[in-house]
Amino acid sequence: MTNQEIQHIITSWSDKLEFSEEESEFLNVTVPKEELYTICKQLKADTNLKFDYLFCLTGIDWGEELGVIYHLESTTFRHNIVVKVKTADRENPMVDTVSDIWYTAEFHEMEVFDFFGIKFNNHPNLKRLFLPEDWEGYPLRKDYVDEINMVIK
Amino acid sequence: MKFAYFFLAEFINMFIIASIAVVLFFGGWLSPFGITESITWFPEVFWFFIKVLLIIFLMMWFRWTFPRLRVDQLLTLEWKYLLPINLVNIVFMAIIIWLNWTL
Amino acid sequence: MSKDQLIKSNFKTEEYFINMGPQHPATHGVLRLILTIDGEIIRNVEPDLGYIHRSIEKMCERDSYQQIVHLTDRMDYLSSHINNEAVCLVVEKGLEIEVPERVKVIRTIIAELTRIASHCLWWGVMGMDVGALTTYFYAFRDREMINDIFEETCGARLTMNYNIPGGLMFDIHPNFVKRVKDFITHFKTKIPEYDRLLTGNVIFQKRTKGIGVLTKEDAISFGASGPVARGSGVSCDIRKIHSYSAYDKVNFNEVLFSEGDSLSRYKVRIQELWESLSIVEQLIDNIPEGDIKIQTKAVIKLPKGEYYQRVETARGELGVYVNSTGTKNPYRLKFRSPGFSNLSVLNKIAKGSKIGDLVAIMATIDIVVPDIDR
Amino acid sequence: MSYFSDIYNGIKTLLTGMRVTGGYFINARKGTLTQQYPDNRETLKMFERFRGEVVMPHDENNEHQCTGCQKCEIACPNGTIEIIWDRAIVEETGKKKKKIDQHIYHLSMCTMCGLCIEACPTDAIVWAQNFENSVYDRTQLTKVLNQPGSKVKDGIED
Repeated sequence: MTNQEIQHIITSWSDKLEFSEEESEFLNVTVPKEELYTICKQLKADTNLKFDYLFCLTGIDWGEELGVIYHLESTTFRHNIVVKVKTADRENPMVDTVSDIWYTAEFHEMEVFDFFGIKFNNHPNLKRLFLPEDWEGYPLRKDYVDEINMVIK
Repeated sequence: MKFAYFFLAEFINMFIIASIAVVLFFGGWLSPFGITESITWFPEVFWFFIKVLLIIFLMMWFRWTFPRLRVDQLLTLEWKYLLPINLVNIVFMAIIIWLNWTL
Repeated sequence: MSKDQLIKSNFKTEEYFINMGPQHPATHGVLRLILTIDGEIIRNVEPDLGYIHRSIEKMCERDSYQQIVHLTDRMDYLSSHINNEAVCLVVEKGLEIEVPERVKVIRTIIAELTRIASHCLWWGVMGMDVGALTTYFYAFRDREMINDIFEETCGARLTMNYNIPGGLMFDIHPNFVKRVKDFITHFKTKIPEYDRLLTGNVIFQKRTKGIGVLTKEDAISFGASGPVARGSGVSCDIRKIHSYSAYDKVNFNEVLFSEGDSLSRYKVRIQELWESLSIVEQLIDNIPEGDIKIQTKAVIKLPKGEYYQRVETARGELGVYVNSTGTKNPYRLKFRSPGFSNLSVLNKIAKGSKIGDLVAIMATIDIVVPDIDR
Repeated sequence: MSYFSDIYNGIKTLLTGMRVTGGYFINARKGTLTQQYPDNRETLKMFERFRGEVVMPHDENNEHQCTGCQKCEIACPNGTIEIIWDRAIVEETGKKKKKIDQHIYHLSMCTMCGLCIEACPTDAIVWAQNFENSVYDRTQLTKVLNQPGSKVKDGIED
């Protein structure tokens, strides 16, 4: 299925979606965070799309906003889509979990929480995965400073 | 060194098991097929140690070649396979003695 | 009252926690597993990670693209060449340069040799995890030959850093072709030996058959890849689906087994040894002449945008996500490592099996902890 | 009867396995790869591309090829190389030219990635095959690569 056809199907679900194909090899769709869960659920359930394989989940710090990027593939049709979600709240960022749609998201979301501090609603076991429980700050954020361990060239 | 003692115990165990097996099933200190029976000065303990070492070698060979069984599978092997063989063996031996068979 | 209820009412069992690791010989590295067990039965497995986290992704944000490559050696150190290749491919994709044919073929040969070396080590460790010590020595004997080939050509045995964006660091050694051919003839006699020693063995079959069953749906949903997913019948070979380097020029089969248990994951890897060997054999005789690198600028700046490259390492799919803002450093770089997703399967498939089987299951998932911790 | 075929198969596979290891036990000498490392120091020869440590070769006039361009220092991912340099007046032309004072190499930080040697335009630094680098004190691993009193070879320009 081509990107236009995928875009055509998804557009009918909501009117708040932004599509872009520039600067990327995949079709990108930016989803408002309130609708993320329903959109993701539909992406997997739709018989023409069947995005059942979440192969990458990336947390990203845009400077102003924090975001999560979901790379999806369908193992039957072999088409891809990239779902992006952004949140402007840096103090207490909240995004819905997708770990009950794709089980692999459970671990990846723990990693994102660990490094970016994005909290995932309804996540079954959200805790620090790599860093110790008492670690302060979220290291992969751009504004993280650690004078002792980080060497800035 | 502490570990060495523990491990030594394991090898001593192997030696003991092999000795018992040799005494009970492999003719102990007697020479196989009586090849040195006529030589009176031949030390019989030689045959005993040869047999014991052969059995230890077999055990080690087996041990380093194969994976280990899980404990419950090991119990299955013992109760369901080795024990029936043992019982058959006892009956077979009884028949041999009853009929006075000799080699 | 049924028999089970009778047993339960008369024998009270108690669940308790034990730690396996971080320094446990069977966890293949510093991985700590918190096990909830009920007698011999595993009720829950919770991995505790981060003992060797080096924050490679953060380091990448300050390094130039040439410097990133050598960091990926340290992720999955058993398929370091393939990791290097992933980063080089993503940079080449961003710069829109096409490497010469010679580079592609050499990269493919070394990547497949890496895969054989990795599977060799896995086979030895797999045997040792279920208790057969001899496999370790046999596998390392064959792996040593590959490592020597690497050492002669690349200068290092594990952390090779042979790829650079735009090509290879230097040409292959004059002895390379002869040594690889020697290895192929040697190794062809050894895989049947592996089969005789371990695969057909009754004890090994008992330890792996029907243990740790991963269904096809779960494998997809957990994002499993590589031999773990292919053992469950999921077709996920990136070399076939999103072909890169010289994989579109060679014939090979994607190995699929549908049982999903430990034995089928084992069989996938043994079959992959044959497939990798055949790929190397097809390519080794006709390495095209040509340049070994395209000269890139000393400071590589990727154009603004997002790039994603997937490669198939010995453990599964490695994805590199690069978000560039047009400067000489990536704005965000994420490695989707195969070990991390494969590890998340562990709780699902180890639940309900005996504690002795956990080691066998972990061995067939083929965990490399630096790959998980990154 | 699967019970008896199990026994038969079990014994058969066990014997095949034991034949493999038994065969190696008898032919133990054939195909041995083991090297008796500390005892074979004299005969041990590393491959020519082996990455042991970075050295700077000097010729018989105590001259090296390093111009002090600092490309290796920039290429190094973890700050292993530090170059202390100076400008000196070349007598023939009367112009100021860069020259190295000390080329410092921290072996303890080196990851043997080879990017500095790749970056060097004049091949001033090369790999040495020496791998026995263990010392009792970490500071001993910081080395000055250029020999005292050495100077750059004539005609080397970057």
